[in-house]
Amino acid sequence: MNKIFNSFEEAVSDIPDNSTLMIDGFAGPGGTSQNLITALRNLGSKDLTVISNTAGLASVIGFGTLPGKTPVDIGILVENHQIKKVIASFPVSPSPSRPTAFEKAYAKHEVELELVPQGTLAERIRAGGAGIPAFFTPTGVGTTVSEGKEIREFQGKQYVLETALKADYALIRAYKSDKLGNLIYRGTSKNFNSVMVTAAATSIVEVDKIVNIGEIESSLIDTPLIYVDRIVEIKENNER
Amino acid sequence: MNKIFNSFEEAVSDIPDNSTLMIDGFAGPGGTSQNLITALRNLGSKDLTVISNTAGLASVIGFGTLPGKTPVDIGILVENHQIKKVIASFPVSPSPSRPTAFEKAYAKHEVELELVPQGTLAERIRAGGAGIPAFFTPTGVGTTVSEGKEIREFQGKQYVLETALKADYALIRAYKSDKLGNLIYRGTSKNFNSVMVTAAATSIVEVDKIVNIGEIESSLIDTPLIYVDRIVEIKENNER
Amino acid sequence: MKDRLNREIIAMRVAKELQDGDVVNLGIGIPSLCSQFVPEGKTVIYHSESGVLNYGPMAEDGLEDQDLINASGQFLAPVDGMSFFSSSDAFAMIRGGHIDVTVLGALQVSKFGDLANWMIPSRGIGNVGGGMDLAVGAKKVIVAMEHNDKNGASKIVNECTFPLTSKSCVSLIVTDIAVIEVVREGLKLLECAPGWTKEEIQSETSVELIFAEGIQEFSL
Amino acid sequence: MKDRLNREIIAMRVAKELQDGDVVNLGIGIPSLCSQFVPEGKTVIYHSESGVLNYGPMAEDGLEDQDLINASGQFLAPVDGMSFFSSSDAFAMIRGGHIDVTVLGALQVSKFGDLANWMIPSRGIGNVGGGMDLAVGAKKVIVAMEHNDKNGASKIVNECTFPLTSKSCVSLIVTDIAVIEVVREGLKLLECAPGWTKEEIQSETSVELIFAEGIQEFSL
Repeated sequence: MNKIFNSFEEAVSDIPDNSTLMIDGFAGPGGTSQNLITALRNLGSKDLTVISNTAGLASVIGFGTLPGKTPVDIGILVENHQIKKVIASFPVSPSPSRPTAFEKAYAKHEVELELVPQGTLAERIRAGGAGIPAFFTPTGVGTTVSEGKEIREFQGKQYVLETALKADYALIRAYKSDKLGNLIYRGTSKNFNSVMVTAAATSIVEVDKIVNIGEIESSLIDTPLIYVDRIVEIKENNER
Repeated sequence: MNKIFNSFEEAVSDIPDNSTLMIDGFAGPGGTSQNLITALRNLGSKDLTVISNTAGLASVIGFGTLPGKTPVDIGILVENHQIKKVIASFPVSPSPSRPTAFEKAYAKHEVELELVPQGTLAERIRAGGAGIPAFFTPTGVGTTVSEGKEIREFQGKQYVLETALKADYALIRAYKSDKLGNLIYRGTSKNFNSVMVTAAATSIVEVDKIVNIGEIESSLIDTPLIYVDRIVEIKENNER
Repeated sequence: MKDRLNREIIAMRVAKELQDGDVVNLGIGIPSLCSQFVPEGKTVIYHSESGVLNYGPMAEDGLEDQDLINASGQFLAPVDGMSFFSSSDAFAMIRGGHIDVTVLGALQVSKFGDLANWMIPSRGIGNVGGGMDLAVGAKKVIVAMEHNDKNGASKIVNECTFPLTSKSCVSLIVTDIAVIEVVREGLKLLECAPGWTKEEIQSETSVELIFAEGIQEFSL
Repeated sequence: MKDRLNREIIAMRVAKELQDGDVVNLGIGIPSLCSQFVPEGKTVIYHSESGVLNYGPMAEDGLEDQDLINASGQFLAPVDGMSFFSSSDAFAMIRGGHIDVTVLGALQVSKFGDLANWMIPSRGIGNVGGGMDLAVGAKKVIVAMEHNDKNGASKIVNECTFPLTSKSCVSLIVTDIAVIEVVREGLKLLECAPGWTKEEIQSETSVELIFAEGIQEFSL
């Protein structure tokens, strides 16, 4: 039952080629599991499918990045040719003059893209964790993202059928974990992390601090322990 | 923008006949808006449809009731002939010798029942609040609760299509509210309250205490203020 | 008539099935007793559809809190590391496959593992509650029940005549006289209560049982 | 060439549409400027799909917190009464109809109120982000944009040629020369920028406009 790992490398060491991963942080470094991503880059697993809001933005345009900081995001996995496909809502740079690593690889047909509206992406992941295989949503009806999908009318309005997303692994960033794996997030870094953690067969979480059971009050717990498989504490000095 | 009402009577005073209401508390008095239910009984609105986990259980079998207490639940609305239909998962008493008011009315064909599995009920209400008109769920396939509904296979398993539930009003019980309507619940009294509050056109909330803005820390807020329309403080002495 | 095991012994036998680290949801009745009998050294995480995870013992008299109940309406004691959540999240856990084992009572179990546990047809109305979600969502469904109803009829049947909770969901049936596994070929008798022979159990059971090799006495 | 209003004035005009108590989501670009211009006495509640509600000003230099950002990646100051939530909850709010107004940028708006704002076809790839959800989910969609693109072409078109964000979703278009309402019959010119006549605005617009009675100068 011990979930605590001593290193990021050890925590990701069994991720095989062809895995599907959920990795997020909305777009900025705040909620991004930067250390686990680096460990996965060092491990080198190939042909990964990554489900993520962006395809690596902060490392290029500094989205949500504190002055003077250089963030790590899934861009390093693209650069290292580990990614086969990205499922994302925001895959390219808003600034065409500063393209993301993903965009450049996409232009060379080295990576595939499934473009999903952000709310549909979040809901598909939630559905994956909640045992809902498919749901209807109004988002994307009449646009390219609903092409080839079932459209149905409910009470005079049209909706598109979208299916659940699940992953083999989720690489999650939380603020604190107790030794059982109960998590809290900090501010807007909850974002996709608290949804993805529910939808992966194995959830690996990096946290600022691992604390004793009871040090996170019950009413504060954001993610109950059943969703967490592996926890690694970030040893480096942390400014929070 | 003032959401604070001085009395329960005033807070429910515009609920017309034929309204659909969400009222819950799982089954016990902890999370049940007992004062708002009493005010609605005094108001006397008729032909109500009530969406609730039970059809009034605590008042008959003392479910979740502290020793010496007499809880109020939607049983008093049934007894007062205000309810036309109940949508619930647990409508009858587990003890046939102590039937609920609803059960007796049902036997006399005075009320209708739509029986829904508890998880499907919670998910239908969440869907109502989240703009999802329908979703597939595995629960109830091959049973009477899926009769007449669309069944579809996803990856070799069968699922039934269920539709969203919405209400005109929700009568909610929370622990504290700030003056803007940011809510926290206490322990297991979160249950259906925190879902129903999202799915009603007008959500009316009774709380132990209304506090100043900032007295509920941001990280503690369970229900953001946009879901809350009316707040009433319970003046009576409260043992918590 | 032969002695039958009491409810506590049935619960004790079920508890033996729970593994270290399992996330477990216990139904009302005999199932709710299982938590008392989990062996030392095994940590079991309890989930309740009232919206609580990792709860421990019941509250002591005088310390009951109406905001801290399980799905049977019993008062729980506050313990470190427990967490609370909404009903939609509670059932996302169940339906999403995050519960390892559920132990449920039953009115009937069929030879296919079909479960009927929510309505006696003569009453004409019943409580589905969270049973249908648990039966389809938990990775393993164990039924804990008396082998026969109060009229002596077998609750293990070829085909359920009561309204179904879920089809083909039950893995193991623990009764007051037998432990029976649901396998592809049908129902396999694994263990007999002390003093009972497999033939005697068969005579109380309306489904033709498969006799496992080396049928044992109840192991606790 | 005639003077056009700057981005701040466009934002100021949009801000006038916001009502006391409105829950508002502001898109990237001109829309994000609106919050500076909400009149005194009106309380507007801001929502961001980064998972925050009821935020206030940006963080001061040196007080930035990477766990407190809006959907543009800007740092927010902590304020009392703000709350945080997951992306699925953020979009449940949007899709569920709990956002009163969204202000979005646009590449094209059609006479039917169709919106195209996520991809320039020549780039071959684009960001849908949360725009499609906002366009279908918010009760009112206001577009804030320049009237013409950098080549002078009208961004108000009979039929969008760029990939759509959502059909028939826009209620009001505020540009650097005009305020135009989307009505059943088409696009109705309500206000002209100072110094512009309705005919001059028509000449910059590829859709035939309906001239409202009593067209006014921009009211701020």
